[in-house]
Amino acid sequence: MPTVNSWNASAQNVGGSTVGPADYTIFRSLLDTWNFWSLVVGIFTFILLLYLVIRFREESPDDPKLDGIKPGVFPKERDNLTLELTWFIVPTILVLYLTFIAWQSMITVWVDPYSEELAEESFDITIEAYQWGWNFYYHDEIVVLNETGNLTTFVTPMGSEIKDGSIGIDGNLYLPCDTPIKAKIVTLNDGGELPVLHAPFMPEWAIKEDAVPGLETYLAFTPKESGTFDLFCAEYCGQQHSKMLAKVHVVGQCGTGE
Amino acid sequence: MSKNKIRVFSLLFVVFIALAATPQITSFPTGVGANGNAGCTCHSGGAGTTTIDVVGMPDSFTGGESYELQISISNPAIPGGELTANMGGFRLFASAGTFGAGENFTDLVQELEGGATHTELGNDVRDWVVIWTAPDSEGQIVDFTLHGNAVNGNAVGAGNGNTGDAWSTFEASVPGAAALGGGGALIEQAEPYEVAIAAISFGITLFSLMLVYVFYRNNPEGFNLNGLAAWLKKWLTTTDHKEVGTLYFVYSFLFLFIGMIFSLLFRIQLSVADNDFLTQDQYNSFFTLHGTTMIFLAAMPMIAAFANWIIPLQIGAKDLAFPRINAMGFWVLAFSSILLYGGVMSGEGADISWTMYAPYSSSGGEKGASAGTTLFVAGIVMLGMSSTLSGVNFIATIMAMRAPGVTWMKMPLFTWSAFVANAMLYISLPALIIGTVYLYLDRTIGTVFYTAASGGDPILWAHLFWFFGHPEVYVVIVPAFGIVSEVLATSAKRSIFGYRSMVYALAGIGVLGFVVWGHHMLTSGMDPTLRLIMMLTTMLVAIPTGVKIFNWLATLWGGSLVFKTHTLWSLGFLVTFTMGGISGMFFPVAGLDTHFHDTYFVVAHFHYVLVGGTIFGMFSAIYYWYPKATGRKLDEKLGLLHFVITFIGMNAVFWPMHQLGIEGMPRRYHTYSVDSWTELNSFITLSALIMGAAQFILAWNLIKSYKYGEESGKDPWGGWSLEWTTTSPPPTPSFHEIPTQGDANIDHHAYPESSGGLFSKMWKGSGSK
Amino acid sequence: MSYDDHDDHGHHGSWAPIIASLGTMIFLFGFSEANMGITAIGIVVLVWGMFTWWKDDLPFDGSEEMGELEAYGTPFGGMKIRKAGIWLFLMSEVMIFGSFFGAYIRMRSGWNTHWTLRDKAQEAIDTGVAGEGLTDIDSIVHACMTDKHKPLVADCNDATGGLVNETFWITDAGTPAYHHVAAEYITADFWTLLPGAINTFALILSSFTVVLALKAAKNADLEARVRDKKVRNYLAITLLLGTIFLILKLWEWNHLIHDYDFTISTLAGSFFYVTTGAHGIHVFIGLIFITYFIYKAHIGGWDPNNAQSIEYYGLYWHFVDLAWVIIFPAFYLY
Amino acid sequence: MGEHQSGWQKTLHEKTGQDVYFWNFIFLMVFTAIEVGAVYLSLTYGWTVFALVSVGVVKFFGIAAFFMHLWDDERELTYTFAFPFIFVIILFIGIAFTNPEGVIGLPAWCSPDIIGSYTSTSP
Repeated sequence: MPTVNSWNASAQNVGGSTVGPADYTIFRSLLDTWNFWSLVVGIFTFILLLYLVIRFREESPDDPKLDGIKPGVFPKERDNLTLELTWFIVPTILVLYLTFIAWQSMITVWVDPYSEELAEESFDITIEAYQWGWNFYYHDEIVVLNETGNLTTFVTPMGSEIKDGSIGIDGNLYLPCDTPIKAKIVTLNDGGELPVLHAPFMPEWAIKEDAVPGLETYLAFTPKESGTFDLFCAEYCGQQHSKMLAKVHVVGQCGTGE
Repeated sequence: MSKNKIRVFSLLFVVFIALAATPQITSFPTGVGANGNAGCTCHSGGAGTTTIDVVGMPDSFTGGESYELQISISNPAIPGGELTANMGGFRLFASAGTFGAGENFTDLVQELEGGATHTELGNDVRDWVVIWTAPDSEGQIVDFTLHGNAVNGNAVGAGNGNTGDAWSTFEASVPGAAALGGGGALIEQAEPYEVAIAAISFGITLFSLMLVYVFYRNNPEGFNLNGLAAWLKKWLTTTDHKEVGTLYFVYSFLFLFIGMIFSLLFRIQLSVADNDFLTQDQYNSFFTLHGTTMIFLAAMPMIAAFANWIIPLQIGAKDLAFPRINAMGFWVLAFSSILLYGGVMSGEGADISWTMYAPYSSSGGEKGASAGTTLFVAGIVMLGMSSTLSGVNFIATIMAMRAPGVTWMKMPLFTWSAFVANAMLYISLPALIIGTVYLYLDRTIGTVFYTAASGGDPILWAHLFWFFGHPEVYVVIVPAFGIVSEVLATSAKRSIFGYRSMVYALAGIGVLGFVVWGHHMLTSGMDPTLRLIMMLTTMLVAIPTGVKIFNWLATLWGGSLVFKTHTLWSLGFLVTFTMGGISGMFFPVAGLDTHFHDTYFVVAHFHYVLVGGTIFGMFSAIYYWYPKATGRKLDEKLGLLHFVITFIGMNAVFWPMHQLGIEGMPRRYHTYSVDSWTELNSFITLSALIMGAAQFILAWNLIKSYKYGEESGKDPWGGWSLEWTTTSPPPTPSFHEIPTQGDANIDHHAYPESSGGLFSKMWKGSGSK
Repeated sequence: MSYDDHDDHGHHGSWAPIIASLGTMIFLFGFSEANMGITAIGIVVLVWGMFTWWKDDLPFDGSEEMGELEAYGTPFGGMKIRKAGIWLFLMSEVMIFGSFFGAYIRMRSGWNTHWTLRDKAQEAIDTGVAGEGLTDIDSIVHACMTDKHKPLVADCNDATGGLVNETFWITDAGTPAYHHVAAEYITADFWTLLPGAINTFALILSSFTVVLALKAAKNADLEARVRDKKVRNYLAITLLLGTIFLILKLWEWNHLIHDYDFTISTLAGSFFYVTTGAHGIHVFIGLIFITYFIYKAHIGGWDPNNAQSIEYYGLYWHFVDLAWVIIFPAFYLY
Repeated sequence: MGEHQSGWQKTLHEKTGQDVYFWNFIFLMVFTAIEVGAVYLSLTYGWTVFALVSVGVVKFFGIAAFFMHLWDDERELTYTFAFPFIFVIILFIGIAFTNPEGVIGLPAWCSPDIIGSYTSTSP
């Protein structure tokens, strides 16, 4: 009979280091592309600025006065249509290219929660947020190979099995490896709790979605490495917003997947 | 004179009553201990029906003494599980002292951070013995909080294991032997609230002393105090655009420093992991007030100050269109800060962050928003009124009072940027006013706009707020564009490159600013079709800004650039704002935004754009137009020192935040336990303190140069716009004879006068001259 | 198009702005602390500020020196700047009422209302599953609700053959799915509709009387004393109609709250009372301004060349009527 | 007020003895009566909405064009009055037509569930 330990030490001392999303997430590939283009644009602009500042600084106060600068008179207009068109067209092309990539990422990150093909092989959980803690409800079973090599249901260190209907209220979320996870996010409303915005945020897979009282929102991600990762609350929810922590344990054999 | 005196004293008396009636809510910030009491509260079910009795709690403790506390839980309605398992639980906290288990309770009780709790086995019984050893210093009061929980044993079976239980709380405070002896003087470390209130009242006393000093310096010989009343009356009743501009400037400069005090306080809090320099309440209200003060009480009034001062001079008008409405715009803003800060004095400052997201901001009670939030929201409504009043003024003035020769396409770019900024603010503000009125009524008379239980929708607030929010951030940056265009052109001694494309880019930003607000809410459960639209439009917004940056660079081509302080600030703007603009491009991408939303990457981006953009632009404007306003230049050496420290400090503070954002450190966290973040955060705090100190150089420079600055004639920097044709400081009303602006292009017949460009063609009305 | 030289037209400072702002602050301060005393002080100081403002304006004779500037250049060239100013102010009002409607439509499009109930009833009749003897929509609606519009969930389920089941009224998450909108009570009973209809007629009539007052003030060939009396009387009628509008509105609210229990703690109630309340406040502010105009007419202040102030006030008043033209069908009839 | 009145308003004035504002007033009164009548006849949903919207638009035009004499004044004032409606439309698209259940009931492109007829499909 698992004890209903009202306080779980491990959830509290978060410790360790978080180095941001895993390498296999779409976040990393996008970040590299965006970093590359930022460097290209940044370096081009700063070198141009440096050159102009050095090349065209004032030699002597009586440099030739161009453009008829006199107080009270609108100066001679300077423009060069081809130059202006180029630095309008070129950024537009770059932005359109980046928009195309961004559109791709949208389809992988935000999934239609009612699509059939996701429904069959996804591991369904419900994340319930309340003021300053998380409850996890499992709707599928985690199946792992135990030491004798046959498949059994996974048992948590505190002795509770993770199968359809089991509940985690001690700030620990257990997830299978290499299976797409579909998490429904709801806010606990049993009359007593004050329903405010929360947002489960798992930096390891670079995803978050707000828990909005009165609305069900969805998260979809696929862990590919086992281990223990952090779950933060990313939407300001009051006094202990910084204490609303949980640990995500990815269990089972990883790396067998594609 | 006597009638005026009565009026002035009655006004001050009313203000005094309003201040005295500031809410004396006496709930001091308790700041629950490190682990919070969420333990039993996750057991839902009726609270308070369980009775807890503790035997052996001493009346007063002597240092180092151990006391045996027998705790037992009973609840007639919940007899406990039939298998004598999962009967009860407890969680004991004490603000000092250490814990141990009673001699035959070693397997039932365990010591845990901040107190004690039951073990696995201890969960099956309902009474325990805990040994508490008192701390050595007896001069303090130790607060005990004990949560007792009668469990009905359904463990992981029916329901979710934590239903049907009942927990309640037992509190006691045991004074040390020396605590009560002789007046019980408690030695408490300085409460951060006292630090904040002391700093703010010090700022206000300093400000009033400076006020009297400036009055004294006007004419030291004829100085007498009842002259002060007349001089004060001039300022309280002024409607001249220059004096209202000065009021706006002094007001925003004061609040720039108050906002800075809050930021330094919570930077100290964030410098190390698991720090408790500030309690959670204080941290939450400090970051709320930092955000609101910096945007609404520092940046926007500074823009209004320069707009008030410079627009009439640049378009050749004697004064703004509606002088008294202009003065009312300032005074509504001035009084709104009393409401915004009303809660802080009583320890109940608003803690709902500057975005005031709905269900939390419309909630109250122990876990909800603090009591000062209602006053705070009332202050935001007043800010809305003030911006609407000044918005009408600026748009009417620019549209109707331009001198002959100052057509739409020959107006200085600062006036253009102020026009676009005020038009955007003016059109987007009603969405904020309506959202805030709904929130205000939710908190005062009990409407249910954002209450999910009665069908209300929290995302309605997010939509209404950000429909205003995004144009707002453009309102804050667009005037800085105008200032940089003016300063770079004058410093390079050339006209701005591509004046027309600059104006069209401004108009492009103005329009696009209204269709992109969704990128602030991409992960907040917004309608997915709308997320796609918002992502696409946000991508387009970078293009007009890119056009402007390249135009500024092209302006430097072929010029002879002088390196005055205002030029340095504008070049600094070019560097930091470009980096901010580039880091902004990371957010419209779904894959990146799901990670970056509400992390320190967002904080890094908007500080690069706000501090690197608006504050650098405003400082450039201060050094550029101070001579026109006072007739004396600011000290260049002090200016250089101020620029170098602030430029390096700004990058040192905000660049590491990008890395913290990538590592996933969430925003608005009172503290964090991830050790790898400590090193970056302490570096940020250190550089923030240095950068903060550097701002006093500017304050000193402003005061010193008013008397000892180098004389500046009408046109110290060689600018071309109309403000450089009047004397400095200009007469009141600003132009005795409305000037006519010449046009260097007519001599070269580049642009025939009549065409007047697309804009005026579009507006060719039947009656216009 | 020349500005004349002597330029003392700049206002020599006025106490009005600071007093009015102080009044606003004290009013909001009191309202936030639910302390009616301070709220009352706030309103007093605000009105004192307004009257100081108008005392500065009383000698206004429509001339250049007194501040009636003319716009120059595109787009308002030749027009009076104050007229352009009023139209710019109305832009902000359009956005305010636009936001009210934006929020209302967002919520309303998600609610079940008496229209969806009639739809379901029609569907039940079409598919023949309606309860026996219930052949038309009204009889089904009567079966579903008491005359105080309280839903009878079980009876309605039978009456519509299961089409209007439990989740039609309350969602499974416990939040209300069916929202009693004001129009449900108003269109169902003539006496509840009457005040709304009378109010609409009253506002249109008051718009007309303001136009008549303006025409009288501009009428040069009227003898001064006769003209002032005419202007004062027309404005007084507008004031009367505006007060009737507010009194009827408060009576109607009282009727809705007590007889139908349609309070602000329901979502539909919140939207109804806050939107119509905001419009009511705009009418109230208009009435305060018109007392100043009446006082000025009483002391013979109006003549053809400063009558345009009434025209600018008329623009504001017509806009308030325009807003009502949209609020009335959206909240009272739909 | 309407110094430069257009031609037909002068002829209306001579023929009927009353000026355009009087007729505009009568016009608005009649349409309000139509509006209230339409509801009181309890027509079907579609017809009631059509009646309310069309009468609303007509009265809006009546007040704005004649009582606020936009008809006679310079065109710029009409532009000024019309300008914020662009942003009201943007606000409507972004806020009004994306109702709260947007996330679950993925609305087919641009067919928000406004009419609330019995064919609503959200599960």
